[in-house]
Amino acid sequence: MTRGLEAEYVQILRDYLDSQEEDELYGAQKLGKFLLRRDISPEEMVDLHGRALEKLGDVPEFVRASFRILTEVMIEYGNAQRSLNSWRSKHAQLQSEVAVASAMQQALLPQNMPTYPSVEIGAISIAAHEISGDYYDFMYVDEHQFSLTIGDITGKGIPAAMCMSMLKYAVDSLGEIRLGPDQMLRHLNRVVERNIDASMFVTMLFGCYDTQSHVFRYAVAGHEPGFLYRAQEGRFYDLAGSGVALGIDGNSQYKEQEVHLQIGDLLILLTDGVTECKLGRSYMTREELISNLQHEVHLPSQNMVDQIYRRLLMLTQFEQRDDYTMIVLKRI
Amino acid sequence: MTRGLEAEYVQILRDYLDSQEEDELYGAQKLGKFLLRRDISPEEMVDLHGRALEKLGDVPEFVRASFRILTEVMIEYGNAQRSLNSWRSKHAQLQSEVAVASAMQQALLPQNMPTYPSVEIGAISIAAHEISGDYYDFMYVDEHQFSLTIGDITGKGIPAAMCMSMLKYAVDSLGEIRLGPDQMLRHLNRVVERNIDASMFVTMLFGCYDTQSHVFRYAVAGHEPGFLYRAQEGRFYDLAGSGVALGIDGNSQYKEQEVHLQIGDLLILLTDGVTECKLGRSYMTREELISNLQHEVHLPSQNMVDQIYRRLLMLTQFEQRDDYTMIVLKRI
Amino acid sequence: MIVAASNSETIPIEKETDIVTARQVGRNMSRQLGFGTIMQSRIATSISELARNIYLYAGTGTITIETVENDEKTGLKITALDEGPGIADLRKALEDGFTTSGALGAGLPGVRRMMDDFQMESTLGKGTRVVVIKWRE
Amino acid sequence: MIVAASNSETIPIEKETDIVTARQVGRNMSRQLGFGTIMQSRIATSISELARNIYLYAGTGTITIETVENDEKTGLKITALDEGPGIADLRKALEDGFTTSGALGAGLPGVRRMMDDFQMESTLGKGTRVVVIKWRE
Ligand SMILES: [Mn+2]
Ligand SMILES: [Mn+2]
Ligand SMILES: [Mn+2]
Ligand SMILES: [Mn+2]
Repeated sequence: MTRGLEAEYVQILRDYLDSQEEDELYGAQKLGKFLLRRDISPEEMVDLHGRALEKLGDVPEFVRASFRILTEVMIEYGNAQRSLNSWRSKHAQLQSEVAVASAMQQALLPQNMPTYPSVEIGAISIAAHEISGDYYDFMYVDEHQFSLTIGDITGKGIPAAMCMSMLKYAVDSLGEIRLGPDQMLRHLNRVVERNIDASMFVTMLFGCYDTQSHVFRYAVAGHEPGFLYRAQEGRFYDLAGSGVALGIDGNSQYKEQEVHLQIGDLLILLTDGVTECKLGRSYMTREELISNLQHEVHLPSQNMVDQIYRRLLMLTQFEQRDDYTMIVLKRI
Repeated sequence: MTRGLEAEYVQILRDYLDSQEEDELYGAQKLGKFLLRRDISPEEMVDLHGRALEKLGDVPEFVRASFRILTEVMIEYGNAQRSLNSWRSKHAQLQSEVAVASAMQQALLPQNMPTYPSVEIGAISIAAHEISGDYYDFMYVDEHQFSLTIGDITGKGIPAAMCMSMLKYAVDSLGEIRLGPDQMLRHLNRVVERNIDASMFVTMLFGCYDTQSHVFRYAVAGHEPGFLYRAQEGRFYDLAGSGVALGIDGNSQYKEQEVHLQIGDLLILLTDGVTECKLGRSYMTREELISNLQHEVHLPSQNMVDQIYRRLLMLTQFEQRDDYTMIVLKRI
Repeated sequence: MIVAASNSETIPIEKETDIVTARQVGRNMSRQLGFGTIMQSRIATSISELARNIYLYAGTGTITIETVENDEKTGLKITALDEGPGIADLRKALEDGFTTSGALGAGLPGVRRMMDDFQMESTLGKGTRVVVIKWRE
Repeated sequence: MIVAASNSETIPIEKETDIVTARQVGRNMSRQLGFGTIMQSRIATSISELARNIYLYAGTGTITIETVENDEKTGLKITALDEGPGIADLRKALEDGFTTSGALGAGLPGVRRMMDDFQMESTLGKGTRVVVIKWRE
């Protein structure tokens, strides 16, 4: 530790003894920050304090001796602090891997929304912890149709992310065969069942939107129900449809559903990370969610999903407990 | 903080003031451990010390006041310590995810070796850090033939593991089409190129073994050359074959190679984690590797791969720097 | 649920000495409320951090300190308010190791750990509000 | 490369008071060598940890403390030796958070961080040897 530091500390002490003012206490706090940044251990700090006292007056022998005991105690605090650095660097290693994995995942998500003159699409997907077990994708079918997938792998984090990347490829390769929504889920179910650990499963909605007839045909595998917003009534309806999640039973069957959108109507698809926001001690109800959706329903689709995420995050005081995905599709 | 603690600390101080012996300093160290375990912050410890002094003698006013400054400094140390707990739990969270991912990966590796009366197969795959970017698989083709894949994704850790799981499914689904080795790699190359980040690539050997003719047809994409061991000569030969790694150029072409095994001959396939063992300051040469292989060549295939792993790990003093995979196939 | 608030004092934060004033007010009020010395210092440190954030990132703003009560307890509530640029990523701002100033120690995560309740709102281009409460045990 | 060793003292560790003796010897020798007070305490703490490991896990063993010199510097070398059960996973034993006693603070990783050189050998069923050196700056 440098002489300069000791002198500065003696000065802070001296000023405080003279005036006993808040200024010096503020100075002490800033000094604490400075010392930490300089990696001065707590035992060194205590030792510094003991030496500084000698400059300020007659230190009784019992006070002087007591600092030897305090130093001894503080060495253990110092060891804890030194271990912080090692935890931090171990964690940094893993985190840099997670960051690369996260970038890989971003690349797996669609880079551009489909653009058709009569629909406006917004999507947001935010991982609870950097890497996500949520998944969504759009696929071009023909000049009037596109398909979309939204899914949630059980659990979060790295294992879910690994499943997610497998699923991406499964959807990708099966997508080429142009299956109906029910058939698509039936095939995906087999893939998931074969390749993913028995304890994991995937909830999914797969659908196909026709931008001429504005009919959305879809099927659901254990996935959180989406909403249909009827602009004329100003009301939200649950999207019908059920079905067993993927990966539970290789023989599961799925049922095709159909909705028809009028101008201004919205389809709101989501994962349970949206509905399982925790407000204080209780979960948000679907009614509360609807009232939050209602507030932003007038916005362009992408603004709407962004704004709702921000709103809900604020409500939960920034504790995002699950991966969060929302797609809004508006007939314009 | 409890009264009891304060009384105990006063006692330690008093004993030390009386005797100034090492006993009490040892007691102080143990107290430090105890306080840390009880989550007593360093500012509380310093405050405790200041109060304890009052019990031991007349504390001059300047010493008393100085403790207010020391406390202020220590609050910053306390904040650092409180953040340690949060780092530790964040890290523990990530580590438990890695453990689950690692178990998932194990499930992606073949659970059983192919069993044909005229060949004996051994395989080992050990991650450098829990989760692996190496990959191998066997697939049943017909009652006389099986195919095998061995691959290495650039890098290690989580991102490589995510690629590995995608690759597993890609090989799986393309496997159904029964392509020749060169065609297989050509298709996989396109999949990897499309779905994996530009900075990543995959080296691979894909081959098909005919257990009647004992011909092994294979193709290589930038992968570490394997060995052919000719039992009659007692000599090792490099397996011929080159080709660009997967994911670099979407148009890469691959060439089919062929070897014919005699009774007792071995095919030894591996990833660069085997050859890039570091011995002291230099890497193991292929000649040194061959001499290590030679020692175990008489063993049953599974024992051979296990034994060679142990031997190399010992040579490198238990520092495994890369994922390690070896397959041995013996015509019997 | 807060049922009553009293003794409200608002300190404008415009220059560094205002940080000291806010600390002082907080320390006095927490002493009057019967908080121990350590907690007085932690409250002063928290006010310091909130006020420094205003001073460094928003330029100007206010710190309001008041006594609050719920059904069972009395506490000290601190509100930091500014009309600065706002914080783009609130979750990041609450992560350890994320401080633009690069300073170890407190920062917002430290404040959150020292206090009992912590609430934060921020709108880009409009400003930030942080409300923290320390209850007396 | 150590070129000379002197003043070697070996303390048998059989009961808890032997830990105190070893600390005392280490503190005295480090004071004679001219280490500052903090470093004297860190050396005593390190000896304490090594001796406690012997006492807790091997039952008995020895701590040897000696002055060593290399071309440039003088230092204190501490050798902890036991014929206990040995440590199965040395890499684990040197990881933070891995202590059978569950104690926070020093332990082997802490000792490693406080000292300059650290070497450890262990054979299952045969015993463990840890050698650490602190050089005087
Ligand atoms: Mn999930
Ligand atoms: Mn979810
Ligand atoms: Mn690799
Ligand atoms: Mn490799």
